[in-house]
Amino acid sequence: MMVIRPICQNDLKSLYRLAEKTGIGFTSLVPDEAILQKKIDGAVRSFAKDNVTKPSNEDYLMVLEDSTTGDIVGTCGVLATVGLDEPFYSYHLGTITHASRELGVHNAVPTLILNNDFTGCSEICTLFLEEDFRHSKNGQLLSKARFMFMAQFPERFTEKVFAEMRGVSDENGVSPLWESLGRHFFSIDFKEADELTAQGNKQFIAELMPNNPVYVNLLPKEARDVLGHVHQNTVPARRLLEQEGFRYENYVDIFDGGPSLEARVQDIRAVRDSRLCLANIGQPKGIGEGSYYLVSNAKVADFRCILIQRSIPPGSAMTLTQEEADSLCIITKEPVRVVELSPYSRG
Amino acid sequence: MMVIRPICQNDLKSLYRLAEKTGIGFTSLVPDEAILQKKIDGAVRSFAKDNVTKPSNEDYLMVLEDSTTGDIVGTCGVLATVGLDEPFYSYHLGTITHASRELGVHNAVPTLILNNDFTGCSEICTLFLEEDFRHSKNGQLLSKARFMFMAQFPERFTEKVFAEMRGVSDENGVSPLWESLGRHFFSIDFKEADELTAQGNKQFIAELMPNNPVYVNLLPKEARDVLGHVHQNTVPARRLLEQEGFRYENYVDIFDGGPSLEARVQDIRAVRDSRLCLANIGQPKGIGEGSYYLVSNAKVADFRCILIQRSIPPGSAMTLTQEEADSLCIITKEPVRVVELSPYSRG
Amino acid sequence: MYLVRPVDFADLPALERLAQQVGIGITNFPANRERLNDKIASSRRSFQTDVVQPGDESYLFVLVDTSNEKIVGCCGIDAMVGADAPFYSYRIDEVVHASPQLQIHNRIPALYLCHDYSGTSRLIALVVDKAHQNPLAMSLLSKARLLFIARYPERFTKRLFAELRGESDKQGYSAFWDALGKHFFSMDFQKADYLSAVSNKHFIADLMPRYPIYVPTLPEAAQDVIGVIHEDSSQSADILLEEGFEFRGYVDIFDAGPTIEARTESLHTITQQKTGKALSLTEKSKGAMHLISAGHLDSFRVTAAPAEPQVAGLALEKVTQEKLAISAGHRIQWVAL
Amino acid sequence: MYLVRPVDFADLPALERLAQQVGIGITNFPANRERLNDKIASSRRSFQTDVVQPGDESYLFVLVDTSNEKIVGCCGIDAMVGADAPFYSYRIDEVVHASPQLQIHNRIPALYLCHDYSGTSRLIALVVDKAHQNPLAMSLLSKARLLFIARYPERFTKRLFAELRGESDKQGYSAFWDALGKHFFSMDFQKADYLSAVSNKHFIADLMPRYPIYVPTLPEAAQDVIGVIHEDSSQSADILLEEGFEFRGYVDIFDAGPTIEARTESLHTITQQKTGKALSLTEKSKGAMHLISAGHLDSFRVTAAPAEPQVAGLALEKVTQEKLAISAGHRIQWVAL
Repeated sequence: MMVIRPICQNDLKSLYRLAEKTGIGFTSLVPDEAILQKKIDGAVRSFAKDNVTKPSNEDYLMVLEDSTTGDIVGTCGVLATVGLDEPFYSYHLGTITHASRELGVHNAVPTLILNNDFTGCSEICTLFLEEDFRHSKNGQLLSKARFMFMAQFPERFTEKVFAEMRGVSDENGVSPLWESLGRHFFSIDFKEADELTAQGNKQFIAELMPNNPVYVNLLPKEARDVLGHVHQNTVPARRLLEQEGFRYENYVDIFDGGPSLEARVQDIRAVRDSRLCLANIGQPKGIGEGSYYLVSNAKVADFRCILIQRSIPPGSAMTLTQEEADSLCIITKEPVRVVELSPYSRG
Repeated sequence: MMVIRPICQNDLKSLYRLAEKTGIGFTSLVPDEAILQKKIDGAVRSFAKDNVTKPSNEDYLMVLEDSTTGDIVGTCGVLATVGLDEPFYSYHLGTITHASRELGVHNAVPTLILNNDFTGCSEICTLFLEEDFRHSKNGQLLSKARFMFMAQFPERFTEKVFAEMRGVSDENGVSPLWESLGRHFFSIDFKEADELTAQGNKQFIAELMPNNPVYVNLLPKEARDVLGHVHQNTVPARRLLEQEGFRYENYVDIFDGGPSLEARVQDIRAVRDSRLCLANIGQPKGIGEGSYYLVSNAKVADFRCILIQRSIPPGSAMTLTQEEADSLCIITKEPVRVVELSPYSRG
Repeated sequence: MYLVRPVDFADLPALERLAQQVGIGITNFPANRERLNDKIASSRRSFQTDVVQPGDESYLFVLVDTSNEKIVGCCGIDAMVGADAPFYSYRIDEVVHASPQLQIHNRIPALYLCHDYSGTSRLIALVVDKAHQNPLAMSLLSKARLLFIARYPERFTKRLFAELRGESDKQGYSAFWDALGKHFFSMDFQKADYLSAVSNKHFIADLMPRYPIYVPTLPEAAQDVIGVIHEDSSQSADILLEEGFEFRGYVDIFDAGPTIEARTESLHTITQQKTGKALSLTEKSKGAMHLISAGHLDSFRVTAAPAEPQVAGLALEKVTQEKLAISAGHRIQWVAL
Repeated sequence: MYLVRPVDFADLPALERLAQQVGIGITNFPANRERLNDKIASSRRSFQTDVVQPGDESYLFVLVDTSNEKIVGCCGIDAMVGADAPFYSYRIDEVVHASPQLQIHNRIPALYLCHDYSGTSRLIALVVDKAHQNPLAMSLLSKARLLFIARYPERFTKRLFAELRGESDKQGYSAFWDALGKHFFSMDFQKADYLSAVSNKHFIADLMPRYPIYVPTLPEAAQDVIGVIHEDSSQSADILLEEGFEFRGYVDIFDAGPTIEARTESLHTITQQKTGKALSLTEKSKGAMHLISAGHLDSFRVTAAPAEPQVAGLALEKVTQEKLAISAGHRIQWVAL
């Protein structure tokens, strides 16, 4: 059975192995033991806090474990807040209108405005699934388990949550936006800039990035065309978030122009539609057929989330198999949270 | 019976009478016959277009008529797009982070950034109800009838729609934001600036307003405190829109700092939950008790919307009284759109 | 022999012919009869008005080929630009962005829209018929203005500037316009250029970018022409640069042609010019070439001729005296060429 | 009698005492023993180094009361600021916003963060013991620097500036800081001032506002002190203004005190100073007051004394010659006071 759980100190090697497989451009997971250990320490500390009333510097990093083998095959995370230690930068794609009534000219000029608007906001991040496990809805489990955690513990996150999506670059890692814009100011390579950012070193952005708005209409077409667009490999991930209610609100990455998607936590479909019920352990009917459901427990440090299939929609009580209950770390009559895996599996 | 319908050429006198009652600060309805006649002409033209595939310069101005007396007692409207003839300005409340790791100082400074980001976007506006008729849920009918029209004709509006809310000012019309900011650049009174804007004259904003971001932390407290806040008289209107799913996304009015609320049309509760059904004319059960419902027809030029009360939720067919059907300008078997008046009247 | 004198209404057909020859890129000399007539009228008024401080006066001079009394050139001075509508330029400022940690120190030039030349006197439109573009005619026409300024300093500001035509090809294609202005004006260079000459310039404030433009983000072809002089203007540019005009980082908002400026008091012609009595040169053609002016305001005349400075004044040939409509003993102004 | 000479390590206690007397608001003279010792070391190095063009040298001079050999004042010159970290100032620029239709024409001053003085020589910290703040001592100390610059022009830039202390009260409260800096630095004026003196100044880039500040949006108390000199600095300010320093619209980023600048070549002391031979003054105390310097680099000395210019040189009293450690025939430099 595939189970989502908080990362723990024993997972360093597995996490390193995953990090090695992510490749360039995946800045939140780099194969560097010291950095990864720090990440694990932070996550362990975050899940251990049991009296959180408002989000601060927590990093909820989780892993997807194949419980039959004990292998870690994926990871996902939520940062309670970004930008409070190091500034968090983005470009806002705005509009400036220039009009001359006299000449009948009216131009709505798009502009890129450097900002730190996401400062203090929760971010979902670090989603990675091993290639061999990209089947059986593992990807959806990995991505949406976070929403189950957020639904259960909304006080640990901000009202709004966002996700940065990888922007367009070619097979050599060349980003059209970077070539037309960032390069002129940073005097370093996209890759190098990306790595510095990954290491939490953002001082250089404040130092080197111009403050004034950039007129988008002056950028070459290939740069304009990638603003707000995701890398082709990221199209499915974007669609998945959009189905959950995430929206592109004109914020893009300052390097590659990839979109940020945002949602109010309470408006995320999996949060809004999920409900608590009490678990019964027994022989559920219609198991292994029908619709898929995410089921999680209501615990912080022992958070678990799994995927089940039922032909009959769960009611106010939820019957789970012993294996399912064990995977969820619950006993009978403990509360579980349940939601349809995707918006289409409901009524 | 109270009926929402498109404004027509005969309504000039009634509209003028309403405009006289709006008072200062209500810039979209001023008692000036020429301006009002132009507005009516525009609305009549807009409702007469029957082949609209995308929003352009339409102005859908509707009135609330008391069908027993024939009096016009309220008005509401939707602009298909703003900012395409005259620039449409707003301030975006953003964040700039200044941090020195060395000194352990981290400041997230809010900034006001002048923009025309709503250019080309649909706006709901011009909501006014006579004081004597502020009862019996007439206000809700007036406001939400627009969503029924938008639900029926989404192609006539943009994906996102917004509303500007009146900001804070005192009994003498003094706006704290204006006094601290606008006054320095405009060298005229708030009232005068407001009137110029009402007359569609916005050239002076481009000419006089500074382009650079304004640091909010440098403004006096009384100015900071009103950013994104509505006038006390507007609190109910704001709550009503928020219940429908409208959100404050950090855009404020450049003069008084009043918030703009926005929503995707498809996410508005009244749009999302409304459904089409076929009308039966007869003797409906449970009339005049139970929940309230908005019912509209599916016509453009002859658009109508009324409020009904039923103790039994309408099903896939909808039984209406002859009077209701007449008010809706429909005959039996014609489609009508129905939705619960408020989110709390359902399930 | 050449003579420079204030323009008159009778010169209109000749001016129109000259303007057509010039073509695009000299915004203050449009080939529009009505507009040219207005310019002549304004110039006449300016020469005839009593002035205590510079205002909206505009002085136009013509270059006459005295062999046939034909008009073969034109130039002028605006007493002060920006009195009605602001006068726009781009100022090239460098923004410094440095990261000590990465050992990067970038100086990034950016174009800032400004009206720093508003309220300043401007030399306008030096236009000379192709057949007469020789150094003598060009220098005479250009420097005649400076003699006028030296003579009537109260009519001009202490700072003086001139716009040099920027790089564009025969078809009027400007790489700079193409990369920048076009996106904001939604019209071609010719039209913007023309409107700028004939309209109230208000459309510039309405349509121009309000934020600085970082030069490195422009296409290279556009970067390459910033501050570059059109080859047709290089001769007149050289005359002004030798006079002491300097480039201080300002360029034209349309074609990025350089703006050059000077303090009037430090210009060569103005510091070197002398006034004194006209004397008669006894030996023919003896003496070095001089610019010599005579006459008050609308009878102001300048010519270039051999002359000999003497203790009592400047000795001129008879023919020169005739051209200037003076005789020995008259008060004149001169400078060695 | 007073004498100005380069600082030495033995002067540390005296400097520390002076710094404590000065208090807040003179960022380049902090009451920090270690830091002052560094400054002395740097000055010693600077006087002893061969320099072909200005770099990070910093020259400190002390004012000695020769009656008791006590240090009663201090001043200095930085050869070039901004070599390591940029030197920040606010430039006051006016932005023009006009609406012809409404007949409104606003000129709005705005503060732009800049490093326009990076790469320029700076006069630093004129500090004089209260009991010795007389015109003679102040002039001697201030102008001694200019004589040094005249003597070693290759060690300094052609442009020279000085920062004048801005308005703040006895408790160090600055209305300008309170309205602006405080919001960005999250610390009090004293601390920022101190950090600016002792740290690498990198925090300024990190924390300062990046967008211009529109002056009319500041509280009036803050607007009122922009470019205003602290009364304690008015005497030293007057000396520099009389020398030819000018205010060009730059103010300090912390307290908005004015920055004044000049081209070294145009300063009174520098244009008027002469070099020549020391002669002996026969009659006692005859002659006008002069500043007289002698000695090379770290033995450079300046004093103020009566002296008489003669064709062969400057005639000095015996006692003056002794103070300067010269005798008749030595090469000296002087200027009338």
